[in-house]
Amino acid sequence: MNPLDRRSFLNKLTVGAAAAASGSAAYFAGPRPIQAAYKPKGNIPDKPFKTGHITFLTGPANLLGEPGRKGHLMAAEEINAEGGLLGRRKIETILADEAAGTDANVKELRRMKLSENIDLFTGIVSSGNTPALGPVAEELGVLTLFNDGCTDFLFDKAVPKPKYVFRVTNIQSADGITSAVGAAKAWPHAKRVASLQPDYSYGRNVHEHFMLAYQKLVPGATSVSEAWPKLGTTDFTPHITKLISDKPDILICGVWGGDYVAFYKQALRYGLFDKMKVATTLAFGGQPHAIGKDHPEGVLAGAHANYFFTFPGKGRWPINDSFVERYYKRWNEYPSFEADGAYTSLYLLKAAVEKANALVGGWPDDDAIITMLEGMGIDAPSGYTYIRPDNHQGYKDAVIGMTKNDPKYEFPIWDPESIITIPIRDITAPPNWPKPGQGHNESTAAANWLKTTWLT
Amino acid sequence: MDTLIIQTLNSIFYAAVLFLIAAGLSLIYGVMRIVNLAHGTFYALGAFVSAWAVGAVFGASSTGGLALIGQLLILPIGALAIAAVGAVIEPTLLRPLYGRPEEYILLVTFGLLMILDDVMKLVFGGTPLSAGSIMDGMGSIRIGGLLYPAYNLIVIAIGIISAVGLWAFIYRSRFGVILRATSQDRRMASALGINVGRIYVQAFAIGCFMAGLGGAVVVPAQAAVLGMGVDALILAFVVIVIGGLGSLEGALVGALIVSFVRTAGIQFFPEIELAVLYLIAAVVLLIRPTGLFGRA
Amino acid sequence: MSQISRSAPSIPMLLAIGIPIIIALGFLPRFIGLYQTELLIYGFTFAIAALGFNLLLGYTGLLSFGHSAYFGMGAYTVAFIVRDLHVQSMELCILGGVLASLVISAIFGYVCVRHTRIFFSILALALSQVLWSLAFKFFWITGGTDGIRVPRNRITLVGGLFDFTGSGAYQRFVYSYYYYVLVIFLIAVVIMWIIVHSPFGKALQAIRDNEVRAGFVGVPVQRFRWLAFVISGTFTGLAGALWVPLNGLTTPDILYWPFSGEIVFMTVLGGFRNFAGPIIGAISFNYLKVYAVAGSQYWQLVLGSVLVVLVMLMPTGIVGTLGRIARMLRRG
Amino acid sequence: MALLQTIELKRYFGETRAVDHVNLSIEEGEFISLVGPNGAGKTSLINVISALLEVESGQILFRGEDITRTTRTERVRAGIARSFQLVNVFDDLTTFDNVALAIFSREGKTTHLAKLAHLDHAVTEEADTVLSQFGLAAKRNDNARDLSQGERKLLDVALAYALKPKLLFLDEPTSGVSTRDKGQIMDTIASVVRGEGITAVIVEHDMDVVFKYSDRIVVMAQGTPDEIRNNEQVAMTLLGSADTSAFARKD
Repeated sequence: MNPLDRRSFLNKLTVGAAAAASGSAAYFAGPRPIQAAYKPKGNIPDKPFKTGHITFLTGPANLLGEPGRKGHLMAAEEINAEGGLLGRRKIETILADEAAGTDANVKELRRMKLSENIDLFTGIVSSGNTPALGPVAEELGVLTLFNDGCTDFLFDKAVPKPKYVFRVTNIQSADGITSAVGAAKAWPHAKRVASLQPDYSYGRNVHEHFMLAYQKLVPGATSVSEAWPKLGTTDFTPHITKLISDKPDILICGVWGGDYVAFYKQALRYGLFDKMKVATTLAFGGQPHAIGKDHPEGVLAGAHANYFFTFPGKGRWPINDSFVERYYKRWNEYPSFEADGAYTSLYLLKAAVEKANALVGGWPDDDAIITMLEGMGIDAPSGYTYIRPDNHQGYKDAVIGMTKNDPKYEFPIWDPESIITIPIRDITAPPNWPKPGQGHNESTAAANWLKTTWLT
Repeated sequence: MDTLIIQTLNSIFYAAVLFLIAAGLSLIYGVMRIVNLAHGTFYALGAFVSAWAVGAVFGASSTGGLALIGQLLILPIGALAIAAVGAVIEPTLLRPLYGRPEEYILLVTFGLLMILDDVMKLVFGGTPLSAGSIMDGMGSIRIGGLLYPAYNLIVIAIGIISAVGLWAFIYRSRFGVILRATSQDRRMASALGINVGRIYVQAFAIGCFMAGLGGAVVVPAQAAVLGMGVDALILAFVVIVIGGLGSLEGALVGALIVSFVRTAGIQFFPEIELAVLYLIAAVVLLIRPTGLFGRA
Repeated sequence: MSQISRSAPSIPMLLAIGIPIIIALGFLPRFIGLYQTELLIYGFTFAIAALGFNLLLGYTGLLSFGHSAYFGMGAYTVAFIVRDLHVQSMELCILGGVLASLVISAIFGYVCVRHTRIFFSILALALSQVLWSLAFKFFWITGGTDGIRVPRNRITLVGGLFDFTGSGAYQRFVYSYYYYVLVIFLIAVVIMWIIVHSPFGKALQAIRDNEVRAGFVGVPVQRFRWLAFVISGTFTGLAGALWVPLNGLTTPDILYWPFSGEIVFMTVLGGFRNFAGPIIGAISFNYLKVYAVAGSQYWQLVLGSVLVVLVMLMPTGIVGTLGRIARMLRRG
Repeated sequence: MALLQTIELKRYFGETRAVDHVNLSIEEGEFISLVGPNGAGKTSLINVISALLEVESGQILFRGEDITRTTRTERVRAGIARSFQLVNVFDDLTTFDNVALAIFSREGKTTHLAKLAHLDHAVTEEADTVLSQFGLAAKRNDNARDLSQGERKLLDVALAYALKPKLLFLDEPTSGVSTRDKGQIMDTIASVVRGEGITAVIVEHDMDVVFKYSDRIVVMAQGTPDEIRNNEQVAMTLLGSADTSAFARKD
């Protein structure tokens, strides 16, 4: 890892659509062809391949859960149209509602494995749930590709040595840091920071990692106001008034899903956006059309450091072009990062199964699939996604942009001129960085890495 | 100073909504000695019905003064719908249980809570519904250097009108006299020729109407989401425990206490904002078991 | 089993019924497999909670809508002991959980038993919500809504005789924990059975039937209610303690008031006017909920309808209704 | 020393003088009838002495000790028991358990929660004896709810009797029972109570009963009792004679 200092780090970051293409030349050197059909080796059973998918089917978090479900189903339909995995095993999906609560999700995962005998578990939006479900998946020995539920706690604390559990979308610390970098780049003099976070692990993580990174990027930045509404809050007005009264320069907001929609609409009527800059981690995390045209422009709109469907722009990354097109055709809406995550998860599995089959023939056992998944890279709609072998976490270059209205769409999109791509290696703890309890007591490995080495 | 005014308005807004819910709960308890665990769900249902009705009639994006007035007029449909639901539920599900220990009614309303939660999911889908166009249509007013949504003032007004109206209704109208007589002694009222069955169904429907009205007025400002009922019920409980079961004044004072404490909590001590509310309720019950305004 | 307080129980007859059931339960895991075994353990833990709860509802006539507090107290205490004190012995964990729930039910109960009827129910509910909001808000201590994980590999049973690390740990855990919980469950049943058939138990029933007269035969009504509350809370706390390692984590959900409602539901489902009702009810409820959640997105609709129908048409619950049918058949 | 003495005992309900500065003395071993028109305060007086109602002012001395501020349970422990005009038993307990509970309570055994009630043979036997004395042995295993009105009245008294009190108040033990059964019930009660040498105060309207069983008759009117032995006076009182001055306060 090459040591960075603050100034050169911020300067070398590429901004804008054109810059993005050249800056990420390593990944986008040329459009890669979609994989040619694979010819399986050996005898493949035609038993259906059962997947369990738990995501938010109801409630405010449904804005994230719904695209995940659709991405998953679309990938399954596509794969099944070619005969299934290895041309023989059709993917079947059992759905359950994440809104039933953590305990119910734990029970349901057990039932899916022990009673329904699923081959793969996927889904999960909430950061509160992956640390609960990860250990259960490990003890059940069920191959698991979490789409999201991005908290660092999963692989830092809950499952420090994963075998069966993988996670595809970016890790939370990268998410918080990405917003910090985006904010520092856009508003280098915003020193008084307010924070509005959902009161659970995601919000706590966002607050901590954002502040750690932001204080390094904007010397003298301090936290002047904190508000911790409960997840599922509908009335943000006292929080909004409090935030305004503390006169911050910038607000970092980790509120997401339906909660974010409620928040921004109420904030608008209280004039919050006129009083401070606003950086978010997940404003663009849900279904794109859930955000109305009334959303202010110039807000830093996070997409979990992952993906927004207008980037990479048309013609720059054919995989995305065709994904957006097919998704729109299938569901009559545009995909979100959850759609990309869930979709990519199944294609990751497909790639791993095929690679393992090429080596050993027949239907590969879980161990073989896991070996292939570790260290695997895939060209996803969102770009190149890499599964790091040491912690089974998916990594990809982080992206974020500013909101802007575009007459072509019924909702705001990222201003192409504002999009920042941050090489993931610059904002995440390197492999085998000590986890909490291994010589430090920070809440996450990333927090320790940020404090000790980042931009020093 | 501006902040103080806005936070005070926020609190009164919240108190107005809480009052509508709690007053309905308290009224039903006062007349029928029923604690309705589904009451919060009625509030949520009112919100969904109103949001749906506004959306269905005007579409998502209609603007203009006439549309705004139309939307405002449609809004109370949620309240009426819930009153109708209440008028059906009381005679069918609750009346058969009046002779039995009160646990049974509590349980039936708990079952009702679960059923209605899923009925909402089934009918309105899992995603939040909003009638935000009303809110947007009315804009914000300026208070000092700050903005405050004009619609919220309407909600505050509705809260005040409801409180006064309900008070006049119960203490000044003939029906109110009958209602109070029935609540004090059911058998005596019956002996005096009052049709207790009809009084009960009316009282229950009025209580439900209040809950539905709470949901209807809140939906332009916030949104109708699943699960809002359970949270609302527990806060309404806190309100009537503080104010006194069955007391209208109690519901009003309780709602104000709860919402001001909540706002203060968010502003000054966010960590224990929730616990403080329940502790206040517990302390009030310890010192004045029947609440601030309750009678034994 | 007979209705509460009919003729004196015949111990040989109970043994004649009980021993075959116990033997059958002992062999059951061989036939039903891992998953069903695990579900049954959940059923047993809930049964202990419902048994404790019913000492208040069925025997003392007090409907607590706040028993989630004691279940949660037991559960969270175990989680704290494992996480912060690094204790592995499940026996010590149980001891801690039971003591903590005893203390908290003694405090809450002292407040609650000054009231009866609906006031009692609501006060119990309000107090339970204090614990919920603390667990919910103090993220860095309680994990907020994430809860606290209690990894199985950090638990040992019977003074370290059984541990659960290495391969196949999960299977070993389920099968050993089944017998562990079964034994504790049986002990809890026997203890509760003795309590309700003791002079103290009779006094509680007298309070339930007629608190004024109970006072006039010299029963200290308030103090006995309090005692019943403490015993009830402690049983429920024991259930919470046993539930944690099974569930693998504890979250504020088990402190939130709808969970109290579920405990009431279980008890009424089985029938609260009988000793065995809550046991049958808890085990049935667990199956009902698991399969309703698995079978339908609208599982609440299913559960709610069952509850409403139950209250309207079968107020004596499963056991009471079966008893009535049996009596009708006998009569011809 | 009187077994029970009240000094200026007072309890009003608003304007109604239910118990109006009563000075009453009951000697050990007496069987007293308390008579008077409806609303004269007979039941209120019993309620105050047995701690169902709070004392407003005045004193109650029991065996010379001031028990005015003691609780219901403490008075029961001291030896004051009562039955009720409207049957007040444990409906969902068996007849046997009703009586057994009273005995357990008397013996201080209700705090035993690790012993099976039905295995305490001393109590079981005594309870069965009491049931036979009151003619309820056949209904031993029936729930109190399922007994006839007369049987329930007997059970109500049996509950109080089983406490083996020094002083027993019987509030209209035969009210609501057919005339035919009345005599039988009273015979049972009188023989059992007298047999044990229990001091008893009985509220009764039926003059035949009053004259047949009482050692002494106390007439109450408007919250004030007076003691009389003259049948005419009793009759006059009960017919509502205006001349209550005849029964002015004893002091």
